[in-house]
Amino acid sequence: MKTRVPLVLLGLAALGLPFVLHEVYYQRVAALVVLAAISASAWNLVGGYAGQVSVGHAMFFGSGAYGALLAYTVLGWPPIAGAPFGIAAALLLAVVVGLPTFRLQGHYFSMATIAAAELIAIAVGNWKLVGGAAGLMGPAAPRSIADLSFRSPLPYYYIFLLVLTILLLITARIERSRLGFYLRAIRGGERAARSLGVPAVRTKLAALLVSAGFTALAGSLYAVMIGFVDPESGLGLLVSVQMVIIAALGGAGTLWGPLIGAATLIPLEETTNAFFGGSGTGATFVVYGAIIVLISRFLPGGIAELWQLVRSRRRLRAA
Amino acid sequence: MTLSRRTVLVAPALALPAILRVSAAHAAAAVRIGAIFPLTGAMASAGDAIRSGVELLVDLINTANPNLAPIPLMATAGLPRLGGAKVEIVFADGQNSPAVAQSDALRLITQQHVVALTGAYQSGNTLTASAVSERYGIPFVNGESVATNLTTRGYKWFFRTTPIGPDIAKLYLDFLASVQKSGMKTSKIALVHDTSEYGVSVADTIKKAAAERKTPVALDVAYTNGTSDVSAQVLKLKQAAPDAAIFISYTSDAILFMKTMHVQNYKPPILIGDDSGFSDPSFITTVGSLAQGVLDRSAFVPGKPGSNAAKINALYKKKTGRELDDTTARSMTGLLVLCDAINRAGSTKPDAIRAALGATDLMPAQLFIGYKGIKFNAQGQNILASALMVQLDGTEYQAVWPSDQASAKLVLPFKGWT
Amino acid sequence: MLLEASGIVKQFGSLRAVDGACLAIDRGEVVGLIGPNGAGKSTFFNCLAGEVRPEAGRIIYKGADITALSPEAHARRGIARTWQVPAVFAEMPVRDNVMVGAFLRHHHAPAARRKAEEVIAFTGLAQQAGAPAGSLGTLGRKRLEIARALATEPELVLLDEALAGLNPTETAAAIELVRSIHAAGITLVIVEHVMAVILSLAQRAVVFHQGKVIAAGPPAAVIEDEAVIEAYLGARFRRRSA
Amino acid sequence: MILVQLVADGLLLGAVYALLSSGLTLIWGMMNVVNFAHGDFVMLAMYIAFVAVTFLHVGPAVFVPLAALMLFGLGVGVYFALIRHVMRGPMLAQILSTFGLGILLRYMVFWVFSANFVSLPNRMAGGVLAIAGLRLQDSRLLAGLMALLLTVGLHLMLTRTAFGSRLLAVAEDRTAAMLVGIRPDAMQALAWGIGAACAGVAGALIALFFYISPLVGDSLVLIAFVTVCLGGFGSIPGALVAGLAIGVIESLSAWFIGAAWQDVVVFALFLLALWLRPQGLMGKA
Repeated sequence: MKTRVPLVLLGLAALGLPFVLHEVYYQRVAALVVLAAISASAWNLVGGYAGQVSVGHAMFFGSGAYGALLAYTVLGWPPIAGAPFGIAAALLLAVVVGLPTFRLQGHYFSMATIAAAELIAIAVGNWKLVGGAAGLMGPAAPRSIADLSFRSPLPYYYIFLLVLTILLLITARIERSRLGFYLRAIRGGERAARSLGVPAVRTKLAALLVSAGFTALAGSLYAVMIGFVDPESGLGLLVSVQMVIIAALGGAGTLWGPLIGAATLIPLEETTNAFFGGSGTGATFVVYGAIIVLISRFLPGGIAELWQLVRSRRRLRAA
Repeated sequence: MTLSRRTVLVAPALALPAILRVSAAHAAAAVRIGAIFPLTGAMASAGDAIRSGVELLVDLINTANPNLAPIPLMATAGLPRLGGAKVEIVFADGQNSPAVAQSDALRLITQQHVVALTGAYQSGNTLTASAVSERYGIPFVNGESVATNLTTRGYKWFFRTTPIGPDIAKLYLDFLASVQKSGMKTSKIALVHDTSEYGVSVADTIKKAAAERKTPVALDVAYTNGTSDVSAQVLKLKQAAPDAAIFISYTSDAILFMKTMHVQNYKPPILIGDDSGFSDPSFITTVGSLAQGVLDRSAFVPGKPGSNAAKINALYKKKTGRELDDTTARSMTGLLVLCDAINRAGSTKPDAIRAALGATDLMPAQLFIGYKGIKFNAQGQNILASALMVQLDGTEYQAVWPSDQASAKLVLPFKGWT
Repeated sequence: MLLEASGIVKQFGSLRAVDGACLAIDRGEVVGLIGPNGAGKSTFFNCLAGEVRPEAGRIIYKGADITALSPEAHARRGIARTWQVPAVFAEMPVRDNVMVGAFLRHHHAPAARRKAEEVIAFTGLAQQAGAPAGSLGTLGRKRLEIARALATEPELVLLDEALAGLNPTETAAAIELVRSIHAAGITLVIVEHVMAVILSLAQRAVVFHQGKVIAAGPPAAVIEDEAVIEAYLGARFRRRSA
Repeated sequence: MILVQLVADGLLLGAVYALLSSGLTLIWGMMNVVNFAHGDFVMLAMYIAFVAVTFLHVGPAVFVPLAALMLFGLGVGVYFALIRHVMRGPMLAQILSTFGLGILLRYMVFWVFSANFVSLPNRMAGGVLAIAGLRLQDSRLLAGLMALLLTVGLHLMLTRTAFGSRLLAVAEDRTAAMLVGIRPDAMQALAWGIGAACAGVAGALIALFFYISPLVGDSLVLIAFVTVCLGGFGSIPGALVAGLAIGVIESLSAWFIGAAWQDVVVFALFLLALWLRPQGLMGKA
């Protein structure tokens, strides 16, 4: 198995990264990269493999984030203990929103998911019981280790890494299984897929359930780390767009694409913000926007395409 | 093959420290303070104004300005108790994201080695950024966020100079009561507010306070920030015909409301804007001519020539071409209090700064803002924070109430446009 | 009787595309559906495949009513189809395309892969098995469609103009392929424009005209039928045979 | 009476949505590309109007055509520099590229003009037409009129002219169009130019009565997307009908339910409509 070696090296690099990045800020960026990779990978199951471009995944992310902080504010539990509630809510939402919208094609599906997520965001913003517009706060100071409130980003990094590893293993498993083939077949052409016996709605729903569950978990982890969520930061349109952008930038529908996207975009965001943010000129986003445009212009399949280009060129040379 | 795959994945992450380290150039002996404000995104217009104000204030601190003598640190160049050390502000853009503001705080503390933080405008951003400073034991002085829960977290390192919800509600109700005494009816109050954290929290405190005084709010119109049309909201007001309407709106909506009220030819007898949108200089330049006589809650008025406020306003206007607005003045005051405390501490050690902040006791005469002074309670809230009612006349707001601080006479009813 | 459709009606707006068509197919038959453009044969075909749900009529397959079942349920029951405009999954390799079909009866990847390889060899696609389906030419795509359909291990295969757009050499090769499928015991329904194909492949031809079946029988006999020639075949067939 | 005024206001607002949507739906329908930068095109046009009024002291008769012309150029430029290349990629690449373009445009303007809100002088908004107790702003009526004209014009162009049938031919089947001698690139570049020019007209007219800021596109464009989708992608009359419907629904729900919930009502009805008609009100199945 020649692919095992780079995988082991990658794993070791991920585990050892904090020892290279010994400054806490870089460690935080690394943690944010892994967190973004989790939600983008989760989105990738539906948006990438199945080609159903959801722009409403914030509803699942927000479920997780709100689940965690509601467990704290209402029940006084450690926020992470609320993750199961958040995941359960996300699964329920996935069924309620997924079943009617999956019959929509292409851009109609995208628009419907945007509308559903915005609807939920506005409703939560107007709903005092779940914090309303003010949002929800985590524990101001850790009461016990279970609150997962650390000064160092390292514990978060390793927790996130563990979740990401599990998600990537599941994704790799799905990729090689019947479900993975069915998802790609649906992307390739839903009518043709159904004529081959692919139960399209059930297949998409299965992918959406896994996707929603992990997106919600990412939301819970986000809330635990940041200690605050409000409708915009938990359920806003940009939360969904971020997942789409990261996966598409890295290479949607590939195992490593979302990870590549997160490892590119998050440091890019942080670097441009650190460099230009203070200037007040908006240069942060000029650079950010320009890079997205350039990548989409020259690598429409995402950065993962670069790797394929290199490989095919090498094959050409070998031939 | 193995090499290239690894490189593709890890290279961006590894390159980051090298890139960032370049930016961490150190200036010798200066006292570095981190300032997080929304410099991009939907709140950038406010952040931009604040940024200019902060730059102005730091210039004034770092140079000798004897004509501003009553204000701390003005007469001397730099911080005298630290050997004239200059203050250096490291700005960071909190955007519209609590997570970004938190990253900013961490970066400023651990990379830029700031001795204290100020900011971060949106309450959510202030909340997450100050959580970092609390963990690192770095003082954080906030001059402008109004969410009540910021000072109820039991934080040791967080201080706030601005008036908050209950102060604001009291101001409005006292003002309306005094207008009523002068013979104008004010019992029917309408609230118009957006559904942001700011709009809802201020509206709720006003509603609560009004109910306690047995003059419950008669009409409550909530709308979404950034809406594209407010005709229906204005029609509601027009039909209910309240004695006084209080708007709690950000700039874009405030502009839209004035334009729409003009179209519908509707003028409430008393029109009060709650700071933010109505204080934004853009509000005056865009719809000032439709909003003559609008009342605004503000802690800042340029006032009589020769006053601290007038001088600071003149300097700000010279720098930016615009009037100094209340929010910026409040943020500047937060920073001034912080610099004053660092100077009195005579040290940049966090504990010393915190002790000095706790001992802060500034008089109104030492400020350029209309607070009754600065004195923090155990929670870090300024107990002398207050605001006044100002009224737009031409392109400038004048203090009109309470009468002891007034620089012009209150003119009612609301004139609007001609 | 493998499949029996009776009284099928399908309306599109004001157009009655299929108007009470009936058809019965025996196990092991090769049936050709012919008729001029707009005769309703494609819509009827789509009703058989479950792609279009008729407004009236019943389709009985192996004794069960499948009229209202979804396309995927048709596939599960052993009815496979190809598409007039090839609908291969362009980004997936040829082998993976076929595996999608094979997964219907083989839930685990290794078994599905074995089945796929078998079908790929049978359809003569072994050379291109690793290439993306999008890189195939017309013949390759048609073969792949057939391979995918066969991988679902059907009893009845519906071929929608599987031979259109091929040159004479390719057509001959494709006819060979269809023959071998039939030889493997699979019942076939073919919609085809090219009469030569129907003549050489089908045991029975069914002629559609204005949504109705106007003639049925051995192809050679059908094309002699005066009504058929008048209704449709005349000009076209004479031109083709000329 | 209030009800009549509410409906009138809703129709005028709806006309704004229709105006915003016309260019979007053209590009969407002709090329199946969602232009996420559309709101920023509109924003650019608003700044063109602002600059023209502030520095050249001209009126709408000059700056509306000016904005249309400049945006036309931008649209053609964007097509050749960017869209032509990403169209070959997956749908996600299109989302990525126009989204990135939007951010880029927005913050380039931000850099030049800062985040501050500006506005055209209030006199440019025109007077108020008061008939039978109704109060309607002249500039909004003008915008409504233009929305109608644009819709009719675009519709006629697509259905009645040779140019329109060529455009539709390219949209239907690029290769086949090429075979009959149509140059798809030129056609699609023109479609982008016209789509952007519509955004130019919309922005310049909306600037008359709206505020202007680098991020103004955000508050306008989301509902425009809903409008286009509800009308059916590519259906120009559909966008008009959907725009007017949404405007009236917003106005009425702001009155009867509360403005805080008006978007919830719109999104909920939109989802319901899609559920009943998955291809939009006037889209092709």
